[in-house]
Amino acid sequence: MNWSWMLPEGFSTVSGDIDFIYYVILWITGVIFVGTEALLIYFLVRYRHVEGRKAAFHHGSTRVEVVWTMIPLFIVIGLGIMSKGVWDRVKREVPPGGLGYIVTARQFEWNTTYPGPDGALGTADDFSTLNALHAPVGRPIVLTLRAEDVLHSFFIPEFRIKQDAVPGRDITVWFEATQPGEYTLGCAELCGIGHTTMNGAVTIYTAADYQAWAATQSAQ
Amino acid sequence: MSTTEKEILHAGGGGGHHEHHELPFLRKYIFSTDHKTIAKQFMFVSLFFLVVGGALASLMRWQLGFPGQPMPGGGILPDAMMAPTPDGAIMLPEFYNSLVTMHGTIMIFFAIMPLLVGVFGNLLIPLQIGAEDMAFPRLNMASFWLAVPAGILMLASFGVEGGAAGAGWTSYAPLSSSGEWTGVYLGQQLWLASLAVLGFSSLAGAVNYISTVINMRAPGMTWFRIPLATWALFITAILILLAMPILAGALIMLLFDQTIGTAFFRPQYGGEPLLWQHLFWFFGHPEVYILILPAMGITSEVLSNRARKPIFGYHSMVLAIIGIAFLGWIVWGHHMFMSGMNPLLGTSFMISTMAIAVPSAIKVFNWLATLWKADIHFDSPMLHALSFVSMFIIGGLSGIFMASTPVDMYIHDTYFIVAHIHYVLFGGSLFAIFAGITFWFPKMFGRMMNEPLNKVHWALTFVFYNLVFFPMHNLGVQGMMRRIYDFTQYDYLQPLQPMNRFITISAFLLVASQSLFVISFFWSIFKGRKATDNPWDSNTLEWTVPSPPPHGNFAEIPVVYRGPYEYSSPESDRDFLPQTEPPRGMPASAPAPAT
Amino acid sequence: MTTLAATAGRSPMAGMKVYNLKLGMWVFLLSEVMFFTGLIGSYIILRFAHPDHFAEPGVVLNVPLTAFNTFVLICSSVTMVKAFAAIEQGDQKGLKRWLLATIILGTFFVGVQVVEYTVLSHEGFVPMADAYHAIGRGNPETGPAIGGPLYGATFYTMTGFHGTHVTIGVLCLWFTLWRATKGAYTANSYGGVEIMGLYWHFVDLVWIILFTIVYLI
Amino acid sequence: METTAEHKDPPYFLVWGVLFVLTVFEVFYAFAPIAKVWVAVGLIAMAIWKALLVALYYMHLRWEPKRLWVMAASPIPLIFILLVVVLKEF
Repeated sequence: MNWSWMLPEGFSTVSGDIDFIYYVILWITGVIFVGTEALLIYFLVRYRHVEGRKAAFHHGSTRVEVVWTMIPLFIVIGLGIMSKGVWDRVKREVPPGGLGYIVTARQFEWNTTYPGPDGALGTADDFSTLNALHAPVGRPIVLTLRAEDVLHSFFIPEFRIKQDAVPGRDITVWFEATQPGEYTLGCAELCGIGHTTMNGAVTIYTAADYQAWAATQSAQ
Repeated sequence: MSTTEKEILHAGGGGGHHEHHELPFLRKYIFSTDHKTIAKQFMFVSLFFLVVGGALASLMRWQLGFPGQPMPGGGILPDAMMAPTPDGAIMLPEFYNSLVTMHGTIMIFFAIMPLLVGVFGNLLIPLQIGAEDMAFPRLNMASFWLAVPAGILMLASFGVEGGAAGAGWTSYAPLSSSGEWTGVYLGQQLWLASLAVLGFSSLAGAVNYISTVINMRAPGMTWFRIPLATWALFITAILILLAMPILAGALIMLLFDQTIGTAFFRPQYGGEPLLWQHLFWFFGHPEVYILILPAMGITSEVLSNRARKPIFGYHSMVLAIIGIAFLGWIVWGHHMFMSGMNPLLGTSFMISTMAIAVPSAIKVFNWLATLWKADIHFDSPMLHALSFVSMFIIGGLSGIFMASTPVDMYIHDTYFIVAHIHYVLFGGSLFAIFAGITFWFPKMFGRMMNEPLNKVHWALTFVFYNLVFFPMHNLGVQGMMRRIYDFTQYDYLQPLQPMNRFITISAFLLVASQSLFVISFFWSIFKGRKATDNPWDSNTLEWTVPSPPPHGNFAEIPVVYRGPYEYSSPESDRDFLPQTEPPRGMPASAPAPAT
Repeated sequence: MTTLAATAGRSPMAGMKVYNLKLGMWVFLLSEVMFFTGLIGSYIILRFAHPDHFAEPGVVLNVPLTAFNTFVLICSSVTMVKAFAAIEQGDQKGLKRWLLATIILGTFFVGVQVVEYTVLSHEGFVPMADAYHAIGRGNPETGPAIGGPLYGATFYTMTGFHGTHVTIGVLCLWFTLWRATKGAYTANSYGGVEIMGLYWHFVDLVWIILFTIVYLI
Repeated sequence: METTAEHKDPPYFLVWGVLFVLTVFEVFYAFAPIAKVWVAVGLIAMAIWKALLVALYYMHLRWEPKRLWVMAASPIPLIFILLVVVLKEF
């Protein structure tokens, strides 16, 4: 059994930043957790009922209250600022020069459409793959996420990317893989009876290998 | 008494019509307007639903612990739920989805919420503020008798064609908006209808609680002399009052989509799925605080009493409750970070969500400080209350991970969320409910509970509870999605099988150990030691009347002289000082201080 | 009456400084506000999201008829408040007369709404998404659909639920009238009439908003 | 009733007249040949005006204690929060 709190290794350009925030929060909350629970246990032992001892008649102290209002306030403000940067980078600053795909989710499959040799989507030489997503390493992949029936959620754990696909909307998601290999594509939003089977493989090639693969695909 | 007041008492509806002669059986036990009886009725019904919810969870855990393996005794369930095979019955995915949905719905709306609001709201509010009953006793009765049909509708949906609702307790449209996506038609409609009826029930309760607390306080019971349990229940009632109608509206629109085929949430006709999510969570997040605020109030009562020490910072505790309730209205978007919502909204919702950590932290620190230099008695109510505090710390801290939008991108819709919600609702609310039941049981039934049995029950629950839910954090960190019928479909989740099996076994033991509480509960009702008026040496008003209190509660309306938590006050030779005890040198007959 | 003993020493109007029944009705109305917020809010949001689903005022909906109906409801409000004023002065006869007038006006309002619904549905303006084919007022039987399914759905839901509230109000008015004939209300005991009025005026208030947002904008 | 003392004879019919006139004006204003946004603004303003008249005079809010005013107004912020936030979506 793996009781670890370490995240699995990340392979996208944003996973580093996201994991960093996670570990910062893990440390802060970890320290607070140990501190408060230890204090609680200490009080329980130290001030347990003993015959003839009367508790202190104490209603509280405004100074202390202010202190422990301010400390969490500053912590969360700090975390908020940290998070905002990464969030904007992932959700709002789509890098230029990316490779555009269309990913269409339907019960219970992922359908990816790739631009053909002309490099443009929506042309005759487009080709597509089912429950598989192939992409070159080191280049931003900009996905237009669509759903045909119900909500689905596009989830690549190794890239720390998750985004719901909403019918009637085109949602842009991007990622840039940092290492060739096989990764997992899953659906993270309950989408019906076959939800659990709605998974596929993400294959990341070197630029050259990708060209080769794309060529064979568009040839068919 | 002026004509105005006479008129008012007429107009005040039941304001307190006390037939002191014996009531016929039906009026006394079934269609009673006595808030204490209604509290008991709510308790029996919602404890029953707690058992149902636990059973559903166990079924779910079997599938997760032993994916695709035949379930012992599963054969007794109909083929629509379990596929019969030569070597036993295997759970069907559609049934698993129904289990996910119904476990959440039943636990939240039919177990935890009625236990906190229906039971303790009804029992405590009039007693703690010194009122003879609720402002509108008949409305109060209606509130219970609306909850019953709602529960029946919900359970009935298991038996109908297509099975029970299977779109999750959040019933996200479009999955829930038409049976074509799930194969569940009538089940989903019953789910919607049941919750709509339940909405009316909670509304009737809320109107009653709010009016009662505002208008029926005893002389001297100023706002800042109200015990924290009643404070929390009052604020909760306000949240219910304003949040439930939003859900009702959304439910009705979804019901129309389902039945007559309107297009509110059906994109193929131009509907907006995100509108459902916004309406649902605009209700749903206040709902989260409806489920935790009363628990905080109960904990404060028990903690201060069993620590024989005034609650630390009573005023900031009250302000924290109000602050949480207010912030609760502007954080709903943190359930929707990944929903395709405008990223700018994501940022603002992250800020407000982080902000809500502050009042929660204040409450935890105040509870800790209450124990400092205290005189702690480890009775079962106290053990449960302390468990609430320590578990709420975990639940609160794990919430910070999700509040941070980038981290949420990874852990959203994983078991990390499942762990968090159970640390708040089980480790939080349910432990507080146990604390409350064991603490006020003597007042409700006039007998003490079986203390040794309760202690054993507490110990087993605390251990197994943590063995079940703590590892779920790790599952989430490994990336295991929630609401997933068979995680072994994903290669990278294969290694998690042992841990899931471990959780499942612990879950069975957790459920089994609850039987001890059932035994202790019923044994104590009939065989428990007779309780005195004030077995816990408590200060608040409910302990100044007999256990159980008579119809009409107070022989005469009490007069309140001080706050509720004057424990170990030097002013008294005992270690407690009831709110009704006149200050030294002041005759009991003296007029009350101005309200 | 034991209540007097039980309540002695506490002003039963403590806190809000109004008697329980009135406070309760106001609290209940707050939740009604939120209910209609959900419905009207959804209408506004959907209309922003899909303007193409909606039509210019008067194209599909019959504004003159509804304007008249609005006037009827406003009249019912004034009759209701006169009923309250009457019993304030202990005028039993006036109370009953004005209550009856309110009942008639309220019933008339619902009647007109029923007529409106029938006509609209004959013109293809229905809540069902796949049956929606609004051809607009006075158009020939055929023609391109005006607006979209969201228009029908939101219109019937909002006005329908308001209509339900009016109907419930009329029933409660009958009950109030019946109690009035029994002499249940006097110059210093008229809580029932007052909260009846509060509910009725609230329903009127909601209609004022609905009429503007749904029919005129 | 503690309120009756202060309002012997409220102008019920006057309010009714104003409501009537406003309604008629609204209907014509709705079809006025001006920018749609101003039509909307004007209509909403008039609707709120009418709503206030009903609440203040027919529902007697004008003669009720201040704290009841506060309570009656309490949901209004929530209405704005919901609308403003959700409209940002579109």
